[in-house]
Amino acid sequence: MQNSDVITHDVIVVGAGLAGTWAAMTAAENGVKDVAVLSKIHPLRSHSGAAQGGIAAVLNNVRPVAGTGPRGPLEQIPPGDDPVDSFDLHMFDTIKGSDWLGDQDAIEIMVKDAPDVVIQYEHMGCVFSRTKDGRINQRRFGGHSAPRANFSADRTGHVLLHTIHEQALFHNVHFYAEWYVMDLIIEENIVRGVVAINVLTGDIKMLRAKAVMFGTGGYGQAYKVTSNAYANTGDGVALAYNAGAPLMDMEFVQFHPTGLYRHGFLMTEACRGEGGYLINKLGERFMEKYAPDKMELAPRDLVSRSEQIEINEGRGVMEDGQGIFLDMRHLGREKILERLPEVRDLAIAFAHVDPIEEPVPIQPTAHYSMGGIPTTVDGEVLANANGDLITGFYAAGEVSCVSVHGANRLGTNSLLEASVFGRRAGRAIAEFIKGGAKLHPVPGDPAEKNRKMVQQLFDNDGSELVEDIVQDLKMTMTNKVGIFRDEEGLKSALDDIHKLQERFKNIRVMDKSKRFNTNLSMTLEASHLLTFSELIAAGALNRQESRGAHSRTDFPKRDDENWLKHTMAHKDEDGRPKFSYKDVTLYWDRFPPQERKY
Amino acid sequence: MSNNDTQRTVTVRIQRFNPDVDKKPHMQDYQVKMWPGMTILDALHEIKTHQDGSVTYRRSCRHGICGSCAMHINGRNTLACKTPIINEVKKNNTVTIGPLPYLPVIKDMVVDRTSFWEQYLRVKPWLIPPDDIPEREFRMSQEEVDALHDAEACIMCGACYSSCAVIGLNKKYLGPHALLKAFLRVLDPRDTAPGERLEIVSQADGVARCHTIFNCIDACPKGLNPTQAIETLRKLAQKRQKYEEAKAERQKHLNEPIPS
Amino acid sequence: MLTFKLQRWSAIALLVFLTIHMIFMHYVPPFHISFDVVQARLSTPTWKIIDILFLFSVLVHAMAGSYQVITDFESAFNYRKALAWASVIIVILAFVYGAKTIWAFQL
Amino acid sequence: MYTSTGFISWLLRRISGLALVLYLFMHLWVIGAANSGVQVFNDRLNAVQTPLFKLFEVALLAAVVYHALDGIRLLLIHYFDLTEYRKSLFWAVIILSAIITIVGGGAILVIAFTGG
Repeated sequence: MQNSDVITHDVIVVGAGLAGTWAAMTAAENGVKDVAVLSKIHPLRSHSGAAQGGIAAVLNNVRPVAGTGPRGPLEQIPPGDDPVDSFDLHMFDTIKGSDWLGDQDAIEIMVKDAPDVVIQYEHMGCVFSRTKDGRINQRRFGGHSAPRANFSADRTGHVLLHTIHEQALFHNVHFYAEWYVMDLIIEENIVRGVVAINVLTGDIKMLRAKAVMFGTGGYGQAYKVTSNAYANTGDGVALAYNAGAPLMDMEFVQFHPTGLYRHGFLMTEACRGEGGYLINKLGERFMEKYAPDKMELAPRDLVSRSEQIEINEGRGVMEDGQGIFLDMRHLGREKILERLPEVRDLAIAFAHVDPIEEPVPIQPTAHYSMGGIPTTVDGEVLANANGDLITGFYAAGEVSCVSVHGANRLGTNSLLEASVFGRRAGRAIAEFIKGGAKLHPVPGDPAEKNRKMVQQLFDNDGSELVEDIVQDLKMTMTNKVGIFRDEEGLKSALDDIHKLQERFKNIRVMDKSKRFNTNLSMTLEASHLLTFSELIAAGALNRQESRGAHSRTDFPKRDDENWLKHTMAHKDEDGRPKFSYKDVTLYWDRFPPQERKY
Repeated sequence: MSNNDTQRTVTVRIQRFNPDVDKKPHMQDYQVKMWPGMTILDALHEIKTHQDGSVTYRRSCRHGICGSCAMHINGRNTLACKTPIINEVKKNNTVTIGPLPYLPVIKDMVVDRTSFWEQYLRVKPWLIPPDDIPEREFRMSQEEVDALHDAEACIMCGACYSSCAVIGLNKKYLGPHALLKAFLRVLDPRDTAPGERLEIVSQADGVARCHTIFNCIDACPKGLNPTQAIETLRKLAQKRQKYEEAKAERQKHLNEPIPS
Repeated sequence: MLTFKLQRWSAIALLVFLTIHMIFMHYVPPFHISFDVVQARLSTPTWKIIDILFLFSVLVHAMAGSYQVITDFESAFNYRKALAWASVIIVILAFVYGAKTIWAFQL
Repeated sequence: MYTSTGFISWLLRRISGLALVLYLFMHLWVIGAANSGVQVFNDRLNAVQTPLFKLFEVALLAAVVYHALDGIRLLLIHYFDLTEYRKSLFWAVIILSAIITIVGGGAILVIAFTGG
């Protein structure tokens, strides 16, 4: 191995969204001098910035005006008055939202860390919307039984991301912007480093580190209609899986009820939190049928399913009947301009509809990946269902599965999870490094191996275009592994995916240049999509029940007896997934499983 | 707009340049079949994935919040993902796309933003809070928050920076994006270093170098107004001491409720 | 920022002085200007003060403006200290020359 | 190149400004003849008061008026936060400059050719 090809750091963080940047910043803050962050796009382009509605935390700044019901106006809580919200309530909402698949110890930690994290954001300069007396303002959100979404208009993720990035710069974290990680090196359950390509020059280098942390985000790009960025191709899960780490609960993919019709861009849940209605072709507020109590503010899986039923039964809107109307006109111009300005811009730019004057066409859109790399509550990656660890390997945020979201995530809990567990991972990494962590040797020459792999891709003069394979995969995933699933569809989906994996061997990379070759990175991303999509479909086929976002028409009931457990997928010697199962941590006395009704 | 009209084939004229092979940039035409609602970014994606994989540009979120895909479209800077192609092909059924002006080109539409980020770092974008950190949040009024709107909503896409004629001449100038960031911190009631920041922006390459050309306002895809922020900083820089005193006074009450 | 301030204040002064100058020199008879005409006007101290101030503000404005135009170029920007001193010297020299000229009309 | 009303106004401002700087030093030199005595002054001044120079004077007036009005525009924008009105203010400056130049320049020419 040539020495100039190797870069060494104490800590390497992959991904510069909230989780990764929090971990890097916290590690640096806690005395680790040499922290580097690799990101395939500039850190401020990370998809955390696209989150809109808010970040959940029990701050007790706001309460519903007495006697106005669950959708009435909110007011600030006067000093000295009793709080309306509590940790137990936040825990219960999250557990119920997760359909009891969330690990309750992790949920408790997240909920209790939440106020501290939000206050730390505020102290670091985050610009939150305010109550009359100057506290952080809060709004309602789906599945939450108290107003606890702390927000900054409808660009909460954006301001959080910029704030934490600034702090990381302040703490001298080193950023490698536009470095694409293409391999993770784990040997004997000890992490050794990563191989990355400097997109600008095309050079492939080995980066060694005592600790590697993944905060690479989700895998929503596997679906046709998605709110996710082009970048959200699940690189992190695929790399970890290929390197021998297990993946947990991959079959749980959240569909957001309000993606902009055809485009899939997110129309934040805050549209409904602020009081927006969902309307079908007949002009009915159809949520009356499905969640008479919470109506539009039921959890996302339930609302998405309800929309899909309306669409499937012919009550959808637009030419092809695939849409639903989101009606915000009654909120009034002033509230829309103050609270939902970005959403309004999106609707005008892409649907040519001004929400102040017309209802906005929307449809369910792939949104969040509940599954991912299994970790402890300190971000340490598990090696198996027994709880053994992979030394030096950490993960947090959407790429990980702690699991706090279980079978379905509640809105505003994602920014919270990324922040809380990113910070905890940062602290754990700092302790790990200060506790005398060593740089372990790298066997062989992984950089050279990857160079050869790239050269092979370039030399492979096949007939398949990457995009055609990706589009076919997206169709399969949307139609057969989407909101509703059944055995027949899932089997055929697995079949499709295997065929696509074969077709991928016959691809042709059009751009063979070294400099800024995004064609190459798109090809590698496509291979990642094919890797983890198989796990989603296979995991969904195995799980013979309906729970949260996983809805089997052939097994419509939740089955706690057989399926109150996490799916763990390992890569077998022959490259196929092998499944084992892990128990869910439950506080039986406090939050025993019950029927989930809204 | 008839269905036929939105589904016609249009010409996308792209400025191509790979410094490793090309001596100078050249234009290349591609034919793309439109679909209703297609954006410039969708058209580029179609070209890259089906016609010519070497066409290179940055992109990520697809809906105007990440700031990756700022480029020069039909003579103005904007985000490719937020621009419907139908609005741009009125002349000769053609849309012309190039990289952001005034910046070194890495490849096709990908520009080198090094100077952009250096200037961003120069204004020390992070908050410098008071020593006395309360247990709960600092108190700020909604009016104080609203005053920061433009600076806080900025996505750092660089459209303003590369539309600025001064930047075209002189990369030492801080530029609208960095000044907007400085404005955010100077105006933020929680920041304790307004004097230091005003000192930075008062240097020869700071607010005085702005010649009120307004290209930044015209270029901003988020509809923000960096010129106004620069004008405000100019005024504050001229009465720095008074402003510092006012801010210190305000900071005595950061832990108290905003009086109604 | 100093250049900026100088330019702004001299601009405001110029708006006043230049208007006066233009009206009196071009739109008030006699229209043909000769030594006598100028001397007649400059015999009052008010006019002398106005013209001296006018001269000063116009020089400051001109040199501050030129300095800005030149230092907008990055190559010149790196020599801005030298250019600033050059501007100051030009202002002083031109001012002395101009003031001497105004004085000459007393003879 | 990024053209806009702001860019045009900036370009015109710079060109007129530099022209005025040149004129200023020429002007100083002409008037400076007073240092060399009455006769020199009157000769030099007569030379620049021929009809040809009157035409230059109209151009000078245009430059001064545009430069001044554009400056007033910037002052207004600075002190009264009028960035939103930048385009209408630009056109106002152009139109007003044209009117003043035509009226004032016309007067100069009328005076010059009727002998005042």
